[in-house]
Amino acid sequence: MKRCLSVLTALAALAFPGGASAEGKVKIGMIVTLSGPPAVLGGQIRDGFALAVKKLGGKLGGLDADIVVVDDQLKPDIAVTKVKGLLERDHVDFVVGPVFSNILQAIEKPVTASSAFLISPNAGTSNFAGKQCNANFFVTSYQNDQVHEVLGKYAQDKGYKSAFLLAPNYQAGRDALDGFKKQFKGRIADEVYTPLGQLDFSAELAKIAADKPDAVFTFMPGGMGVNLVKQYAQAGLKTIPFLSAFTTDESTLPAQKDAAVGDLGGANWAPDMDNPQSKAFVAAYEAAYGAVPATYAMQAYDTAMLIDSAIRTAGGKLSDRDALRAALKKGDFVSLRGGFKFSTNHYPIQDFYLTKVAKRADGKYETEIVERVFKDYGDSYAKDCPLK
Amino acid sequence: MALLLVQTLNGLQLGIILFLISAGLTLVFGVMNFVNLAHGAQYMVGAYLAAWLIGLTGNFWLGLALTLPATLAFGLALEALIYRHLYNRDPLDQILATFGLILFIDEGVKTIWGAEPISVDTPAALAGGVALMPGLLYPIYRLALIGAGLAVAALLYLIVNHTRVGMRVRAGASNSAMISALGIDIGRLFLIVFGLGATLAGLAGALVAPILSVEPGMGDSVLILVFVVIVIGGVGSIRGAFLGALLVGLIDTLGRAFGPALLDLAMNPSAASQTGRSLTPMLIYLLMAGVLFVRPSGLFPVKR
Amino acid sequence: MSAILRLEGLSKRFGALAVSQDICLELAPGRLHALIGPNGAGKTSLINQISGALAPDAGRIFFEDEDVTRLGLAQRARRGLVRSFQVASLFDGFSALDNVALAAQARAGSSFRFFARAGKAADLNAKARVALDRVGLGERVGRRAGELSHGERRLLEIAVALACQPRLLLLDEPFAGLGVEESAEALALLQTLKTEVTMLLVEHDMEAVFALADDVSVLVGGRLIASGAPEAIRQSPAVREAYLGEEEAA
Amino acid sequence: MNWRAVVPGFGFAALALVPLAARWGPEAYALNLATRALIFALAAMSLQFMLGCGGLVSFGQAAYLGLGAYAAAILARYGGGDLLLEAGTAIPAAALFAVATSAISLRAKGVYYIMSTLAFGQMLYFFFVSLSALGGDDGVTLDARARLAGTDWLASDRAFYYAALAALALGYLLLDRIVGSRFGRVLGAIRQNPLRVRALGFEPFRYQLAACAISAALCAVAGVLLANLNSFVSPAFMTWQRSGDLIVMTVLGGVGSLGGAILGALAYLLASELVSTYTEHSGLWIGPALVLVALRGRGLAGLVWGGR
Repeated sequence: MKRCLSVLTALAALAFPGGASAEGKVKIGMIVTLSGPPAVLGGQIRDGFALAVKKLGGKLGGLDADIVVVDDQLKPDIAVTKVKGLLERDHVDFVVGPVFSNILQAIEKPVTASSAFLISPNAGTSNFAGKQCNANFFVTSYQNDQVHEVLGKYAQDKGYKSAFLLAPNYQAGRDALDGFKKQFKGRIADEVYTPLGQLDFSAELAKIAADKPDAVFTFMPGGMGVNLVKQYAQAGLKTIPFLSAFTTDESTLPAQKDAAVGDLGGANWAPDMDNPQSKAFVAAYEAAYGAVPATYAMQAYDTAMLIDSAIRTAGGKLSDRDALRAALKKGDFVSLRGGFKFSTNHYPIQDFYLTKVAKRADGKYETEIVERVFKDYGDSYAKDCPLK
Repeated sequence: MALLLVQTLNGLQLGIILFLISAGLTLVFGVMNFVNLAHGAQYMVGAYLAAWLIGLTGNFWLGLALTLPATLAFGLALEALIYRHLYNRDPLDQILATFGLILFIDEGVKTIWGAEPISVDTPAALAGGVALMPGLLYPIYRLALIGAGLAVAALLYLIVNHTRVGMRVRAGASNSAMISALGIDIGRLFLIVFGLGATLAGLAGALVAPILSVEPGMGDSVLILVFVVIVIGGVGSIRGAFLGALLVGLIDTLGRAFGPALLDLAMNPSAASQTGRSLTPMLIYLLMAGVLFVRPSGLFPVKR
Repeated sequence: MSAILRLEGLSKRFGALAVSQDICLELAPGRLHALIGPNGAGKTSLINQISGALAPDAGRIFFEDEDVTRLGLAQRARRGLVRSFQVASLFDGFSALDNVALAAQARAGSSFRFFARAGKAADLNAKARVALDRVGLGERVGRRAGELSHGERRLLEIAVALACQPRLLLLDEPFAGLGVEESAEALALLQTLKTEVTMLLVEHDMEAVFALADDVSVLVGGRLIASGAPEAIRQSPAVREAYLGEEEAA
Repeated sequence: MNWRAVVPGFGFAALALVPLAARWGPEAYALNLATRALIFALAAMSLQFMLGCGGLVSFGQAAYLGLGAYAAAILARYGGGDLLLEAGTAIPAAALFAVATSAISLRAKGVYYIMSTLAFGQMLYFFFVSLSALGGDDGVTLDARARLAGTDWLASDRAFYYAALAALALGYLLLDRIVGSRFGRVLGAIRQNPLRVRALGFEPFRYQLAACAISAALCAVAGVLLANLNSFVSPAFMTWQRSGDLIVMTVLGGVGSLGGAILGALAYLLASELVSTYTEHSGLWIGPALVLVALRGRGLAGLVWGGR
């Protein structure tokens, strides 16, 4: 036991290198998922953020930026410990993350109760958009339902009579189908929930073929999406329009390739967005990381730009939290998606587009904007938020 | 009726994939009494090697042919470095070691090939599909997969039941004390069984690469299904693994396809969809618990 | 008085091998009955069926006039039908005392006690010491069973069986692997024990069998070919041919 | 007094000093990490009782952790957020679940037993994933930490650490007594030689069933504490990988030793945290380390105490 005690002491000394943040420096703690299959999403966020900081000369708002990246392993209790480490050991001024909503649920309270701001570059759940909104919590992506609403609206406008809905059986999956149904008033041919992590969709595909709906809507992130899209094409079902969210994006397209071409999605941005800052970003990202950026990277880049603008507006004084909060809320930066402003609940108000998968001239795949579906669209939960 | 046929075919095909992975593991369990949690990781390595080699050679068949010796070599390397030293040890040490291996291999493939899912194109000769029901093409590759799986099953059956090696393997599975009594070189037999298991796992990984995405951790979820198959079929029994895999494949697929509709008949729709959602993913575990309740050593136990 | 154990037409097959064929046997209380037979005659299989470790394919087993055929090993043990094992099968991680105390505990029926230290249970330890003294292991109480010599382990096996307070003790080759001196000690022990408890002794050592047994039965190829007083068995031509003859010739 | 009693005493005394040491460092982080380690030590110890002392390799232990956590979450939601009440609910719930499922699992032996515990664990996992009322996969947030006998002492991280330490110490004393009791002696005997135990007149099934219930109850307490530590509960607490983690902690510490399970849990969690601070590829380091410990055998307790 004596020996193990000395081991513990040594471990403790190693685990707490810490130190207060020095003057003229801003510390960013980033918590994203970097293990398991979803690691690719966490990687995009890390890289998108790093690209912005590099462009700003290693500074944010004129202060030297020190970025600590930790992996939440997609385990909520581990995420809480990691976040406490960022706050107490590394004394970060901003926590950027996470990728997934269940991690957000776990870390929102510890971060917002501390002296740091929490900025989510991806997860944006409805509870924190409504009653439980928080002055120290900002979202630079969107409220989760909105992307599904885009596709529901499109299906409705297009006059589809019936839709077949398919999602994994977990909270985000159920929310996705609800979001779609909020806008789509046609007949629901069938609503199928698959176990999380299901690999083979042939049973569901046969059902789709039997039901003959006007359109299929699905939410099938990560590897599940890769499998579904390939199998959908192999089953010869591509005559039925395939509407999906987080199923075909730049993180999955390298694996889906031709099978996904023509599939429709909803997003707040696509790599072919026609503005100079976006074009420069896509080119720089591809040069640096050899992959086409998805919205994850775009939102992380915007997050860095938001922090940069806020520190600048607040005069570089990180200790003045109220000034910093007001500056963040202004959202006074040049977003890659063009227009960007925060609603009262600190979720964005922005445009949403219908996107379509295309093969580029250089052989790579990306989503491209087809049409704008919502303009300056805020989420419907903001009215429940007590913030003004 | 056509739908039922297609769904049965789907179940069969899932079962065949599960069989290819289970066949090797059930022998490793049965003959060597070795709890190998890393078998799923070896399947994943097979898929990655296939994707890499097919990409490198630009030819599906050549890539597939190269994958088999590569996975065999990988498996034998693991055997020589780690497994060999754990054969007569507490199963808990085996669990600890192979759990550690999963962590290492998952992280390793991510470091080498990246975290993005990668995919393999269907070979041109097997592209396209046949219309088994209106509106749905059944991919020829999947039919070929079922055929290949049945061929492997038949081959294994011949090897295990009609060769000297097979006789020893069977003897080992039913009573490991007996093989040493018969003067058989256990080290060599274990090496053969393990090599066979590793190659089969690698083959399964390579064959599914064109229909499933190849990604880190893909072996972990499959591993649990494979355990279910082995336990239902009876540890150490190829026949059990085959029938267990088909049973799991069919029940899972048909349950997903027709379960909700059946529940709709029995209760009001909203309660049915709630129940269906919770019940479907549990179906095969319920099946397994049921089998264990009635036959605690699986459906086709090897006589001990 | 009626038989303490009665076997009626007991049969058991392992595939093609018939280990017990229609065995009928009665054991009188207060006597030592020996079961002999060549290797592979099915002696241990028969003990396994009597004790409940193995279910017979056909036939019935009565213990003190109760049909115990369908009862498990543990249920028969609780009724006093206790066995020792051929391959000394002790709890090697436990001390000799604990091995025997556990048997006493089984008899006392007080095992769902979660807090009191079992090692300090005076009543169980006292009973265990008596049994250990009885077999001559009084000096070895604190030793772990795994550290005892082969002969000591055989004696401990008997002590464990005694602590179960058997009404019928099934002894499976207690003399196997013992040296000359140890055999003599064990023989003396069984001589005194046979006055207290009814025993069914399965044994290879013919000298021991004819020195101890009141009755002898002969099992060959799963069949009971003879049963009677030791002298009669020794003289029986059938037995001599089937079994004893071979040994004398060898 | 012998060293077997002194060593745990020193161990717990040293753990009691951790919050004092933490005041010089990043306190909330250090306390959170240390408290989580203690909670997992409790869970690993409950598994050790079954696995090391009873010979039952359960691959579904995380289910009990999750049951405890959800019991706390449900009570907290309906205003019953008192630690004693939560534990008082979680314990019978987990014990009941353990008895019901083990009654089936225990019919199977060896690998079959391991796998059937896994199956029941997976069933419970999928149940909570599809339970929308409690947030499904997203989990559910507890508004506040539980009260303790009506007081809000536990709101302080330091007090909560001591509550976890007290639970661990009590659990240790309890299990240590049970292992040495008449019941524990039968259980240990079953692990060594089940056939012999039956020949003595014991029915192993009843003892193993009771052991499963005790283990589940203790693990559920760990679940209650885990829920309150993070003010958050989700099905991720009960994945099969979590059960694997618990087995790793137990085996890492040394099979059969209650103290070893504590040591294993602390070592595994602290090492994982430490390694992941320095590299994103922690699996490349932790994995081989586990393999090496397994090849050596007997776990860390073997290294420290030199054998079982």
